[in-house]
Amino acid sequence: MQSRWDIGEPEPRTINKATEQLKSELLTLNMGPQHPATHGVLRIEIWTDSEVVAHAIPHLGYLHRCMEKHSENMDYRAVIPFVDRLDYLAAMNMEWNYVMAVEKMLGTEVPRRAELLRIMVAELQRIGSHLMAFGTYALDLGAFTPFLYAFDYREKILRLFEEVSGARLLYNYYWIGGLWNDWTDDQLDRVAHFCDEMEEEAKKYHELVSMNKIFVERTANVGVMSVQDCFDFGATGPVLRGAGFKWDLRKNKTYGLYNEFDFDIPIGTGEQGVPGDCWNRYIVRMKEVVESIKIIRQCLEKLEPGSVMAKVPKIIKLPKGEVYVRTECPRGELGMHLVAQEGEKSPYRLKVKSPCFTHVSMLPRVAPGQMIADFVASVGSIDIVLGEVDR
Amino acid sequence: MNNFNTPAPHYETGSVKDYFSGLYKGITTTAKGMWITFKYVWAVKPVSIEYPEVREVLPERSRMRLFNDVLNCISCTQCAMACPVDCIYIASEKLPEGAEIKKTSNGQPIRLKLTQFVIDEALCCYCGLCTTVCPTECLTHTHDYEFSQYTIDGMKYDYLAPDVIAWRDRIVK
Amino acid sequence: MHKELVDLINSNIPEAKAVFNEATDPKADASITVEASSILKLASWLRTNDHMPFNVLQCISGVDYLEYMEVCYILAHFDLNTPRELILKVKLTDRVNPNLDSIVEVYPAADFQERECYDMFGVSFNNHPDHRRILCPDDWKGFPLRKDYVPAKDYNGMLVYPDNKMNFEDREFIVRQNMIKKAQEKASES
Amino acid sequence: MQDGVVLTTVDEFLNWGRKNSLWPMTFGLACCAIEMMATGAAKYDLERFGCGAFMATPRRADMMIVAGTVTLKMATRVKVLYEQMAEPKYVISMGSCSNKGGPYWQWGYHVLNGVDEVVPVDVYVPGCPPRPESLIEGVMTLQKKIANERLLRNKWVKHA
Repeated sequence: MQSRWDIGEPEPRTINKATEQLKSELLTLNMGPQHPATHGVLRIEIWTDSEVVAHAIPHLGYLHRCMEKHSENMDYRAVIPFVDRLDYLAAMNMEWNYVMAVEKMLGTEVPRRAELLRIMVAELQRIGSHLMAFGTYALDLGAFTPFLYAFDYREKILRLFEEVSGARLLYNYYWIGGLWNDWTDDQLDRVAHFCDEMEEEAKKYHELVSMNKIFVERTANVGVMSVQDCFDFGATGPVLRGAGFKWDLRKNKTYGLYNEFDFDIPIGTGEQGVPGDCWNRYIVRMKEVVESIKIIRQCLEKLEPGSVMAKVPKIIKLPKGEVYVRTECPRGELGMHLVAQEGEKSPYRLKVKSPCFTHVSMLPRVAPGQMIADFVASVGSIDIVLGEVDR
Repeated sequence: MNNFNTPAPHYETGSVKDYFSGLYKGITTTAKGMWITFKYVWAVKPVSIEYPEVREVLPERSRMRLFNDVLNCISCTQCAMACPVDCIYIASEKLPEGAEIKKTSNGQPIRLKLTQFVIDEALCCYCGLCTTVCPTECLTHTHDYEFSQYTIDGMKYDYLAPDVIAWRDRIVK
Repeated sequence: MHKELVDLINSNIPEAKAVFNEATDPKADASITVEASSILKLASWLRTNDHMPFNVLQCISGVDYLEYMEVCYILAHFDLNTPRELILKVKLTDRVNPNLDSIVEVYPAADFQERECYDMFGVSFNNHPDHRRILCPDDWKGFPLRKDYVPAKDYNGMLVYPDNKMNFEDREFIVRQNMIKKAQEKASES
Repeated sequence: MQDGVVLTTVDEFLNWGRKNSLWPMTFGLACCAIEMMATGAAKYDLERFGCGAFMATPRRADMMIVAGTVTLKMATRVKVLYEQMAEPKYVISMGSCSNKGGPYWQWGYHVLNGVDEVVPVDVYVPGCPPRPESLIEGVMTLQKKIANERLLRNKWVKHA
């Protein structure tokens, strides 16, 4: 006899006429100024079509501290603390760029030991900044322990900087004409010791996070930015190198004494996923940490005693003219356009070309078609620091 | 699927083999990561510093609160001009004619009588530019960082006040 | 590099009237000044030509020289064997409503840079996709980075310069005020 | 009710419980946020004071550490976030920028001189950025302030 469950071929689902006319609409979400995943005060207005991002509009300016207006009213030395506060995770690189611009106009000859120490300190700061990027990126994707590991090693770098310059985060250590004070041999040994520890640590991070299946699932093939996109939007640094274009100012337009060092430039080769996705940008940063360790070691060998500060006039007055200086910062290529008037104590105009500013402008092109969780991963992968975006 | 021409998210649906290899890889890589963290139970000395009981010794050049040893100050206002934030307020007046000229510790004559020396620590950005231009090295950064206040005016330090001068023997060697 | 580029520009786009201005000091950078109206045509030519292409727009920085305003387009060529960079200047004389053509179709990077140039200097860019202020709030009055900008005392209810925080009673003693007063007296006597 | 022994001990007990579980809100604005994260990390552990759990939403937070420069565009958001927090709520202003405008007070046309223009501040922590230890000392001064609060007595005793 026919069983109770045997009702033959079930009819297809019927759509009620009334629901035919129901119009669905886009929902606006505010990944607002206060949001754990926006690395600061960046507000992204996301128009979502049921969990898929239709389009995203970044709103900036929540940390606009009018640094360029300040630099027009301060004398040349007093601008350095404000340049520190641009990208507060890589303060040394910011100072170096500004100081190099002023020295280029002033024509001072920086002693060799200062030039070598500048490279060493900038590379140490690059490791610290990449550690921060690694820690917060893992935090964005839900893993809390890498954040603690990264900050444990960042504290070691901050301790070294505090012994030399006096501050933990914003140093005012690069001066026009050299450095504020010198490294003693004991501190240099500790740097060498730190490099050895950091090498093992980088391997450990590789096992802990880079090869973790969940991390790879969340970041491979997500937020792909091709090389052409990067050229369109002027993206530089780990974003451009993650897309597979071997462009690093330390090699292509050498400044300082970088031509005496041999290190190679890691690019996104697409081990996991496609070159240009979040994972490749992340792995380029991790490989850069290893390269920076190489540079620091070579720097320690090349160091020989000498003075650290060149002779600089008491009140600095630059000749009339303008200069645009670019350096390779952990987040990308920072450029400073310094315009100086004859006989004035303060810069006439200082425009800072910030790499993160261009990276944020790429988000509207990456966002459509991503799930919100993937969008959080791509925002985290371009490693934004809002002090530099909003200046 | 959606009528706002938002591109659908692309997900490649793997085969059954991918499913199981993904499952295996997921378990092994997470286990390897957890093993690394588990080793910290016995392999690593604890990192954290119990702050109120254990205080880390600050390095010698550490730039915390400012202190001005007013006995050595020749009120030359170099620091007020070098400060990028203008948070140092100095006032001095002529010494009366007959007064004897005192000397600072490193022998410079004090020709002006310092009447006001106030630093607004709430504005100060602790950059250290003032301590480098001070000719008599009387303005220095001390190492005490524990001075949070309930009111904002508590942070304007008048270095001529007796209780602030009293710090002198603790700070000036 | 600059002279060669100036001849190339003048031959390909005559109305650009490119002028090579020598660096005023051997240590400073040289630049090229171009006609304001031809900026869009020049940008598309600069990006696509095969003699001296520039495939990346680094930044657009405005400079206010009080008599005229200058917008510097800083371009770069990301290429492993011939890296180049160029400062392209455009002079704008009228300060009330200076405007330029937007080059967002050629360099999408110009989108944010132009909005910042508008926000800070008031240079409006026609047919820009999203012509809003980028750093200051949308209802901000005045263009902050102009030399004659006077900052507003308060902004919808919030005091930017509250008196009790300006340490006025300490500032009477401040050295700079005395120096400025002395300078003014000397100026008024002479 | 009078201001007797019973109410005082109950108040003290509640204050003891509240001061040892101050949950801060993740509200990092600028450089001080990095020092706040360093305080939350392993070396200078804020968790030992019961306030390590950084809450993302203001609803579940008791304390707001304003860490960084409060610009005018952000000030209205700070006010909204403060109002969304549940009573009793406390504010620590961390760093010179949120105390009194810091390095940006003179020429910063877009910077609010001091966060106490928009939210009532309990403790000001000086420094630019303050060391993690000085932030912990700031949290301890806030705990001292909470320890002798009179929340119950103010509410029930007529002539408090």
